[in-house]
Amino acid sequence: MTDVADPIQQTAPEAPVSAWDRVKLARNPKRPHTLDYLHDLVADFVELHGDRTFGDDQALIGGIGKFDGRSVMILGHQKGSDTRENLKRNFGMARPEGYRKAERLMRHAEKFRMPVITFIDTSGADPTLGSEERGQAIAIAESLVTMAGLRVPIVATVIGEGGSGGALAIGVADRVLMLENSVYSVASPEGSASILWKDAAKAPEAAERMRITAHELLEFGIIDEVIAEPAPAHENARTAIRATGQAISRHLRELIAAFPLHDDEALDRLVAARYTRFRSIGSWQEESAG
Amino acid sequence: MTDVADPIQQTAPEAPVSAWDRVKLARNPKRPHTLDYLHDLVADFVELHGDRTFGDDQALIGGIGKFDGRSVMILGHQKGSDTRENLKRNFGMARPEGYRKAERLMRHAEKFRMPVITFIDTSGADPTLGSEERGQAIAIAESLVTMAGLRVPIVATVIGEGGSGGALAIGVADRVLMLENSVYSVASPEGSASILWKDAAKAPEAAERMRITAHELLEFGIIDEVIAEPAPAHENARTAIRATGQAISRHLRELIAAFPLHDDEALDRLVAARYTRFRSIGSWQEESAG
Amino acid sequence: MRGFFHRQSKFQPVDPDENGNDQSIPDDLWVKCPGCNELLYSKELNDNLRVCPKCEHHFRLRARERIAMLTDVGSFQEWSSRILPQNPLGFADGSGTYEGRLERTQRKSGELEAVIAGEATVEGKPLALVVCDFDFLGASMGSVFGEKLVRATEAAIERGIPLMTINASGGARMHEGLFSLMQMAKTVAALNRLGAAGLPHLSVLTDPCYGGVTASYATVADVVMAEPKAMVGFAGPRVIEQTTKQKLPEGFQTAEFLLEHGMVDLIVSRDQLRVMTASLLTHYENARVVAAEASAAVNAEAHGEDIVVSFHSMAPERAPDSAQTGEAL
Amino acid sequence: MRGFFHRQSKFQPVDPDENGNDQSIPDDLWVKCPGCNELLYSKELNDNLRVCPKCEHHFRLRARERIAMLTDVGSFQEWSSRILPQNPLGFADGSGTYEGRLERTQRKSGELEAVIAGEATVEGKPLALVVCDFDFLGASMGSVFGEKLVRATEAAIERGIPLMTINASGGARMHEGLFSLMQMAKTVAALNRLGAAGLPHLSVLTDPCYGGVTASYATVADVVMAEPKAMVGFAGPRVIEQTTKQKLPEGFQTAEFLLEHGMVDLIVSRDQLRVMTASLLTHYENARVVAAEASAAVNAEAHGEDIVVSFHSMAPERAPDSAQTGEAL
Ligand SMILES: [Zn+2]
Ligand SMILES: [Zn+2]
Repeated sequence: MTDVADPIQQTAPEAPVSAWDRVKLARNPKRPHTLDYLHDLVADFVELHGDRTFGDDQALIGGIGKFDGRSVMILGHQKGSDTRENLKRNFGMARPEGYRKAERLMRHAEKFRMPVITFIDTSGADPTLGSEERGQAIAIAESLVTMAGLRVPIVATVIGEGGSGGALAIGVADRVLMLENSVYSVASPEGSASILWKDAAKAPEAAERMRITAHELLEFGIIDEVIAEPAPAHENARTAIRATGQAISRHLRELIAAFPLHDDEALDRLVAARYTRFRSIGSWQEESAG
Repeated sequence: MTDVADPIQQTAPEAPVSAWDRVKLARNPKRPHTLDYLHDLVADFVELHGDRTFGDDQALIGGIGKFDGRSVMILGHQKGSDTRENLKRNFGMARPEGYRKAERLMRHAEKFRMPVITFIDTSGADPTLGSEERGQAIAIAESLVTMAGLRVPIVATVIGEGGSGGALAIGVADRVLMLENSVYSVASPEGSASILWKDAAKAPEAAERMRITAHELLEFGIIDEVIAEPAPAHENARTAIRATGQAISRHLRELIAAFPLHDDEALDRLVAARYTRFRSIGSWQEESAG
Repeated sequence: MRGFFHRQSKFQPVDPDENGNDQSIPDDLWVKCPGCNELLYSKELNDNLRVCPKCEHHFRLRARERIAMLTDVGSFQEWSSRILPQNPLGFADGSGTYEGRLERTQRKSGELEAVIAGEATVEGKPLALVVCDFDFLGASMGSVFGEKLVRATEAAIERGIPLMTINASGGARMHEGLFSLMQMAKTVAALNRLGAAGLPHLSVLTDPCYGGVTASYATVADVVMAEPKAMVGFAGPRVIEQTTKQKLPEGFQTAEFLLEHGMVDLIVSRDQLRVMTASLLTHYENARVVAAEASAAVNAEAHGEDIVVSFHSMAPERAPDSAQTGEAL
Repeated sequence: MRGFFHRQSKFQPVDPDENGNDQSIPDDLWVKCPGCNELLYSKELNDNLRVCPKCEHHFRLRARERIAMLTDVGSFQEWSSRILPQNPLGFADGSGTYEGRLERTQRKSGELEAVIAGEATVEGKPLALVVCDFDFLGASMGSVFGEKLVRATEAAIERGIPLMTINASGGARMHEGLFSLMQMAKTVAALNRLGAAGLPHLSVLTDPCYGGVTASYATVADVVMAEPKAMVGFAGPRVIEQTTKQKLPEGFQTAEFLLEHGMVDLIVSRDQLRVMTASLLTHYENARVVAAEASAAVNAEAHGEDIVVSFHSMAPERAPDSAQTGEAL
């Protein structure tokens, strides 16, 4: 989909790192989270709250800020780095209110022709009675609908855990990037292991078999770039954040050059290109009609 | 705004009827309500439920049906005719869920180029803790926003009580009609009396002074037509409903002739005409700049 | 309404050559109803669209059974039947390779994948149809599922016909990893295009419907219907109970629960689906076709002729609620 | 942040000629704070933007006080000041005619109507501004209110500048009957046009804000801010208690309650409003102007030059929440 020849992607860890190691790194509570990226990469951030129908979800935050000289809409799951903060942030597991806020802010971005930048960092959407009552499935689905048709460029980056529909809900982007020690999976390794191996303890094996690491997903063409972590991000946050900022900036500039924000016809092409991007993901064989 | 020379509007009651009499007629529990109009005027009605975020409000119903040979979206407050039904219908006082459903269905109508017909029959929006928590004000405001910009023709009819913002929330129409014994007011006569006279018992006087009857509002140019009730609608429902159907049909046909549903440019003009209609409502004096 | 389909064969015969087996249920068995524990004679059950005559429990159906019940006899033309799954991850688990699993499932279910797509008519009205088969790996959504749905959507756009999806799913096709998750975005994006073309998507949620299907195309349809008592949600009850240690209320995640919480448009019992579908299709066709024609006609009318309006029904003076079609429950 | 406005006069002097009185509060009085019951010296209170230094209670402000606090000195140009109310219903109640009531209110308040509209700059950025004056019949929304707001909106569109509304209201102007109600539709319709022109509407909800204002333009703004502890709702607490016999919870309908329920974007204390407004205006201007320019620049860049990205802040390694502007409460 995009140029994958950038040398940054060739960076491989010196010692072999297992998929399960990546999972542990992705979940390290000291790993930088969305607010850390905002702090280092974004100026004049104004957080905007609420879904206008029920609540304000602190597990999925959003607002307007200046990134690389441009005012953009930024959205991201927010995990805590300690228990107290994790309770406030619901461990980064967003509720329907969070996805509805995201959708509202994406429409806001579209109205004012602001690009959208998202940071994916969740083990999955909140699985509780309350979230089910208030339409967790529909909230995620509507966010997908909105992103699929949004007439501004979107760049998504998986910075830690990208888990299930709760991650994809802010991941239908023109470019999808992953940090080297992030993972992106259809279900958590534990969940996959209990479904497929009937044993949650097989999570390390599931992590390996499910192909959830950045380099594997790049090979599949599902993501567009791997952002190297010369040291794991929780050991050198500044470097990881800076590299992430550089990568997002590069992709955003490419997108804006190809699809200028003032050009309605170009924005039609942008949405069509995003369609083609996701339309083409899948793996099947086709028998010629007998 | 529209031709008001139709003879139907000249019909005056034989004996003078006070504004308070009208209020009592408008509130008569045996007066036909939205479902009665649907039953007589609409074929193949499919009720559509829910706001997709919280609940389904049975005080404001909606769905698709065939009216005068055309598939349209119909919305209306629904009062009960007895206590049991009124409890189910919350006495026709819609909650935020009701207004959000209305908004959802109006967007549905716009998507499929179906005209919208609304029946107004509420003493006002539900004034409870729950409705405030879930954003009653915003739900009403968003419905107004949607109606003001909706790219299909809208005909609204006040069939009983039109009370406050809860009524207007489905009343931002290209044509606003009123039955002769309906009322439309900024606050209930009792509410107005307690605010202005500090005495709810002055409701009859308030009803008179507030100019809430159909003929008065027609004179002000706020509504477009008065539908005669030779007998009060609760005494001869069939006649009232039929006359209402005829009036809605006439206005809808005029609107569709002037703003064909397949013609995007005409629909721009429709929205502009609706803007002009409401833009022009008001009463003020203007001093020339000294 | 019972016996609505008697004028067509109970179940439209499945071509036994295509998948190697006949899926119809033998008529001479006894079945215990999970709703009321009564023993039902399967002929009686089959004649009643596999709805329990005692308690109205809707038994699960195979995809081809649903197609037979819904569509006009002989009208169904299958699409994309030769798109076959493969193993992009090279996946294997305790029970062997994904390929092995697929082969066993294909043999057992008689289907090649978890959705059947095609074109049919309902009461003479054409539509594209995508139906989930829960017996195929829990109708999990993988690459083939997504591709068949997207192709059906694109074909619907090309032909200018509506799309109906009849959904049941346990969630994502885990064996295909992130390819599976991405089908959520892919299907929703295709359906955006259907909407832009002014064509409706009608969705029917049937028991059970969870995970990625519920959190993507199936719940953002123009009209979302559900079968009575169908279990529908994002996370399954077991996951929720394990995660939250919360006791879930009676009726949680049933279709009725969803209706009450504003998440579906209406509940349609199996014997009403055909007539409801036809009614909705007529309305959208009406809005599409009649609008333009009517505009022209009205133009003429507005310059002279009297307007004669006739309404369909003047019968009872007052309407009881229950007379309103679609006033579910 | 305290003393932020010291470089301008505490309150921008109101032209005493226009309405016949000077609205500034004398400096040598003692005022009891409704928040903490402390006696405050009014000079101290005025110096602190009329926010209690003890408990941060935000005292209500007159419209021109707000304009003075928010806008650059001398930048405010009033619009539509000669649109005057009249009595379309010929209304009179126990206390006499509406005209009489208006005249008394005008004399007492020093204003001709309940909103002041105009144009100003905030930190050099131009905007249209409409501010409610609660001392004028509870800033009830009548014909003049609606007309002035709509004209300000239309002027904003014409000039290509954003609109800010600072809202407080008891609800509809009852004396104008349905003319009053219709201002809800009228204002919202005008603001749709502002949005279509790509211009933002920023709304500030201040104490108290109820009824038609809350249920129309004020809550559907692009950004909805609220002052701390401002009471905001549709129906007033007294009406709700009378209707439902329900005891209302602590903090019901406060700005903080609204934030928690997802109804406002952020709570902004009075001393932060100016800087927050400037920040938001900069972002929208940026998006509007820079987007087009940047596209051109980037086009050049994309064909050759290295990309040098510099980010504003590399200071502390990890960000505490509280450092995020707008992370209210
Ligand atoms: Zn049974
Ligand atoms: Zn105080």
